[in-house]
Amino acid sequence: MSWDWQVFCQDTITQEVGASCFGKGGDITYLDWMLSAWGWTVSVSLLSLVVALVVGSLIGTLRTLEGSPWIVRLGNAWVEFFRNIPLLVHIFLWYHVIPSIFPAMKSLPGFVLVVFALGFFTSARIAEQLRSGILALPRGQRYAGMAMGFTTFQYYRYVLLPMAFRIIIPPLTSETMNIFKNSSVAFAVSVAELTMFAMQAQEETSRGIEVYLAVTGLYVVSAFAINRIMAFIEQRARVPGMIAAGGGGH
Amino acid sequence: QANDTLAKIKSSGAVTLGVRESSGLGYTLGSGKYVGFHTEMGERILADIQKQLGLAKMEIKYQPVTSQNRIPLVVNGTVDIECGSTTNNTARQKDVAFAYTTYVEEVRIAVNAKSGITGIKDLNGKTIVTTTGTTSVQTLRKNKRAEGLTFKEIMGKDHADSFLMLETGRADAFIMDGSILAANISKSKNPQDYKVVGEVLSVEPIACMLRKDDPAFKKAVDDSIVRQIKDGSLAKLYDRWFMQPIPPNNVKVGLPLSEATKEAWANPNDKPMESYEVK
Amino acid sequence: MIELKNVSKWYGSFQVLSDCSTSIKKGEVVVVCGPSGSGKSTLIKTINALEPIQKGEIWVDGTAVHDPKTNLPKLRSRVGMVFQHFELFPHLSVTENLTIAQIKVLGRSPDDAKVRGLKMLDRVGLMAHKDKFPGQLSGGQQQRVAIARALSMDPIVMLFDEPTSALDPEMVGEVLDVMMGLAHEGMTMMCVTHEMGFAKKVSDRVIFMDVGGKILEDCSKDDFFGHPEARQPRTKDFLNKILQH
Amino acid sequence: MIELKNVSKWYGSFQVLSDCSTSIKKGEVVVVCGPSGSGKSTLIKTINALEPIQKGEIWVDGTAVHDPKTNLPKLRSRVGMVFQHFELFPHLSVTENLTIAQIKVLGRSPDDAKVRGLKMLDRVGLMAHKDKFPGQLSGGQQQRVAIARALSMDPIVMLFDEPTSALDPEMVGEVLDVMMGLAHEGMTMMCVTHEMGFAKKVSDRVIFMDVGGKILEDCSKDDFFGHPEARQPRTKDFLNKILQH
Amino acid sequence: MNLNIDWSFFTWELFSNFVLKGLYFSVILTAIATLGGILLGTLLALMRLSGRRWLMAPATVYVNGMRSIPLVMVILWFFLLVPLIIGRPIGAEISAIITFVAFEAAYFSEIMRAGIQSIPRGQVFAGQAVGMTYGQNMRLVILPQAFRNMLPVLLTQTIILFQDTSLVYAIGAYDMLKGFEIAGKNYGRPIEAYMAAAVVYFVICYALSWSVKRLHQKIAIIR
Ligand SMILES: Nc1ncnc2c1ncn2[C@@H]1O[C@H](COP(=O)(O)OP(=O)(O)OP(=O)(O)O)[C@@H](O)[C@H]1O
Ligand SMILES: Nc1ncnc2c1ncn2[C@@H]1O[C@H](COP(=O)(O)OP(=O)(O)OP(=O)(O)O)[C@@H](O)[C@H]1O
Ligand SMILES: [Mg+2]
Ligand SMILES: [Mg+2]
Repeated sequence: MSWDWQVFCQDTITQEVGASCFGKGGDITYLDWMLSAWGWTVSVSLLSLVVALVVGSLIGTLRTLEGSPWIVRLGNAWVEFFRNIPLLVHIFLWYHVIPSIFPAMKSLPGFVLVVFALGFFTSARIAEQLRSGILALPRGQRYAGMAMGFTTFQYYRYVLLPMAFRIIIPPLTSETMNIFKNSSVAFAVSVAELTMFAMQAQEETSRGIEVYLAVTGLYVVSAFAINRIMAFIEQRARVPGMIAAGGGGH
Repeated sequence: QANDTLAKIKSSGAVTLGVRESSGLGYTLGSGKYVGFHTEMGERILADIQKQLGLAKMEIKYQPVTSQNRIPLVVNGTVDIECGSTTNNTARQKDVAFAYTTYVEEVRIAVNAKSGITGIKDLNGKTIVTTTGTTSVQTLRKNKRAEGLTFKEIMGKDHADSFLMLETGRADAFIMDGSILAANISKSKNPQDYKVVGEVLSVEPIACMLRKDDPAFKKAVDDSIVRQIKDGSLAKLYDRWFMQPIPPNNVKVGLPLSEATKEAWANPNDKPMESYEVK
Repeated sequence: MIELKNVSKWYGSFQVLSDCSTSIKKGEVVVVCGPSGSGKSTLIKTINALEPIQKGEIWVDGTAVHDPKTNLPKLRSRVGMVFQHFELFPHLSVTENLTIAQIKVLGRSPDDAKVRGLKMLDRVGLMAHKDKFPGQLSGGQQQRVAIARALSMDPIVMLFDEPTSALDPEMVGEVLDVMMGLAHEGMTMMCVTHEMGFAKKVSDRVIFMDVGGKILEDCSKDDFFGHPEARQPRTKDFLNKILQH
Repeated sequence: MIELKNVSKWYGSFQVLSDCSTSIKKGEVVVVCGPSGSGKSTLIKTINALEPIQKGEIWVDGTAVHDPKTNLPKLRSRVGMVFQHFELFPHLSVTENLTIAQIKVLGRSPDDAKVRGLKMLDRVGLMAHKDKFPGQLSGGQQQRVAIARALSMDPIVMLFDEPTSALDPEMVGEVLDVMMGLAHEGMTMMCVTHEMGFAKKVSDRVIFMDVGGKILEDCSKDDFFGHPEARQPRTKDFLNKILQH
Repeated sequence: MNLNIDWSFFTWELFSNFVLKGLYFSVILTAIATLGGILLGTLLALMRLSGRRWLMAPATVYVNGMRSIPLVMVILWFFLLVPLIIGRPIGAEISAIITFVAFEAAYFSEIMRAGIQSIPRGQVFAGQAVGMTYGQNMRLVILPQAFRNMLPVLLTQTIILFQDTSLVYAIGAYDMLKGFEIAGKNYGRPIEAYMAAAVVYFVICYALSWSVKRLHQKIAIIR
């Protein structure tokens, strides 16, 4: 097969290669389109990440509360529900099934829906990680916080969570990278992100290899950027005098 | 020579047929059974080739393909001949060859019967669904520009998904190949609720796809197609898959043979989509 | 100051504390010793309700600890506690370790908290290390910071749970010195330890616990060390073992 | 039996051992002590090459440990080692702990290995626990199993790295008793410990190390404890601290 | 509610025609990719922990590279490019198996690396001190413990893997989800098909995690 990188300069309607690879006056080229698709991918991923972090932290924390078995059970149910059903199936149920039961959901744009679905799906995994992070801390830390007179909220806020988050930064990094990759399911609810672009553009231009190569490249760039950001955070959050977190041993 | 499919079939006694798992022209019944108008036509082409090669036994391997992988699969030799629902266009002709056109697809509009929409001009301000990874999106875009319409465009993951959006009222119209619209409507819970309306938005020749630069194989395939047209067996096949009840549900698709397809059969050719005019 | 009445506690069906009663007056120093697993840590943790009890009553300075309606965070803020493994907050600097609870729990202003915290840090002789993190200190230094942290809350009583047993032998002295200073100043203290030297020098009373969570001995230091003939056989056996080498 | 000649070791630019020399004869018992971080553990680990050295020579029973061509697994199988934290294999039963190295390293038959292993287990008085897992034993019992594990390899010398410092005070005695028995039978032993009672009773020589990995003292037990005036000021200071309480 | 769910189409015959084959493939793929991934991943983890640059560098590049690319792209690229390189087509199933093992190895390697690092250094010394070679020490002492400790995380990864088998659609192979999807499409009952898929997935994954939890309780190291 021969290469034809000119495809990205083609106009999306006339299929003609223009003088510039960026369209003018309302016309768009495949390059324009791909960049905007990348923008959607990044938006979906980052917003889902926010949802996942907020919900995941909450659920993960609730699951470690002592003396509240019902809250713990609720948290477990959340994790099992979102962990054991594939993301694509979740999206489908939320997009097609739930709205026919609650018609109000129908007006929800696909974008919002996928942000929540992907966010909740990932929150189950983050909750699991945070829980093990908290449980990895010596029991004495919890006691120490209580003994200082902190309320439950306070000792989580000031004592347990700061260390637990530091401990789980490595798996959290993998999860943030995963969110970028998983964001491709957004095409199933009509968000014009990279995977949809790839499927559509390769069909229209018949230059599948070039299109997929470019899209793969953008995914790798995004995941790698997230990886570097997390490495930076890990660096900044490092506590002086501690060997890399998690090495506790006994 | 590397590109001698006939020799390859003769020496290996096997051939790989690319088929679709769920489209208007070919689908699966599960457990490795593939059926449909184009699938069965492909089998007949291969039977003719077996006769031509004088093989006592020839095994047909079925390889399900998707719109993403069908071209690379043909190019890299995994699939010898693909008879699914692939549009013959100039861009693709750079990579692969096409047999004579055996079906001409018309892109049309399906709507809810009670919606009152009768054509493309009624779509102004409405929400329209098409399927990701199909050329209908392009058609839609062209029409949008030509007629100065504004409408909201959403895309289904696959045809069933798109149709579901029409069914659940998320979209007002589903723009897609006529055969797919007909198949989906016929399978739906209340087929009378939907209808295909308005003008033909574009026409696309659908043909079996072969490796490039293999004239002997292409000739064998084309010859078989011409034979099937001439002796009327292709028309009978069409009737069987579009006008009679078909598995798995035993309902009729009910899509009569179009003028465009009749014309293609009358003058067998492998012209790409670009040389067709929307009438 | 502290009053335990028939305290019992179970983990499931396993009894860790059996009917423990004792009472500690203001200014008294009490040492708790006994074999591993005898419930010493559990006993001391029940006093600020880090471990709930199932039976009995515990009173600290007139507050009913066993009462579910008691405001536990408030009670705990008045009881200082020092753990075997120090349990400083590793992500906070020494100064932050000393001030955070004063600010968030007692509601002191950051400046007041800092003044008070650094005064206590100075008392344990670690002023030079105020900006370090716990991981950068030796065990003995960490334990002294932990004591300063507890003191900066102005506790009415201090609880120690084997404060020297995780330390290098050379550093044990540093911490014991600080504790002796506290005792001489009249702080009410309850201390789980096997440092018999410390017990002999500064304690007023010794409590000996045996497996099953029973208090076997509860007598003055002089009786405990001076009259072995009056002790239970189990106590004598234990003392022999730990004083032998 | 063991010969160290001008051994030096660095972690990056940080020197942990400076020019250490000593020699241990067959049947001798040598105690190593000194402040934390002075390189005691490192020194003892260089003897069976668990820590490589950058300068100097180490000879064990005629084998050049520092030589890159030496078959280290073979050498190590002849040197028994007991760690502070026992380091039994937690996923294996006591019997398996005792036999696995005999089978896999020495190539003994499982039956022979078991006979030998159980004999050693009996020697440390734990026959009743042969089918338990390490996690089901107390610290003192675990350490005795660790000693039995080392002994079952028929070592020519035993190395101990603070074998009692992770133990409950009550259990220290059990382990020291086993070690004394070994010493009296004439086993060559090198032992990092702060148990001065043990040193006084059974050691032949005492080595004192100071921070920076220097050997400050290397003299007979009688000189070390009996003639404080002849000792370095640092040594006196250290002894004062750890004997005080 | 305009859903009017209709389960009548969902017969055993349909299930065995469409779903069983996909389920079979999903299970086989998951099993092989888990076993192969753990083996290869352990090897990669050992390379990364070896302390030798020439072993660490390639392993690190491999692991990070694989983890940056979406799995579906890896599947597609492997399937499309390998025939061009070796000059002969490979089947979608074989291709999927090789790709999954290669891809999952990157993830399993990170898990095993964490597991190995969580073993106290003293255990490594203890193994060496009784004269074990590097290989014996790993095989008899370190890896058995690392594996036991990491069992719950390995399980989570296996569940993800089981769900990810649906990505083989990209190369025309056929897993359980695809089976439900096609059945739903060809019978015009996508909603019912997806709901059934959700239930079946949940039951399988939940049963898996439950049984591994039991197993973990059984073989967990007593501490
Ligand atoms: N959370 C728990 N669940 C069940 N049993 C427990 C729990 N915590 C402690 N125990 C048991 O309660 C008993 C008393 O424990 P405690 O820690 O109070 O003993 P201790 O006297 O402080 O011993 P040590 O000297 O080892 O610190 C022990 O047998 C212990 O195994
Ligand atoms: N892997 C390492 N990298 C860098 N420095 C190290 C490493 N291991 C040990 N050290 C340093 O080498 C010095 C000597 O350590 P070593 O463990 O031998 O001391 P020690 O005398 O046994 O102390 P302790 O009584 O605390 O066991 C210490 O300052 C320690 O911080
Ligand atoms: Mg205790
Ligand atoms: Mg040491």
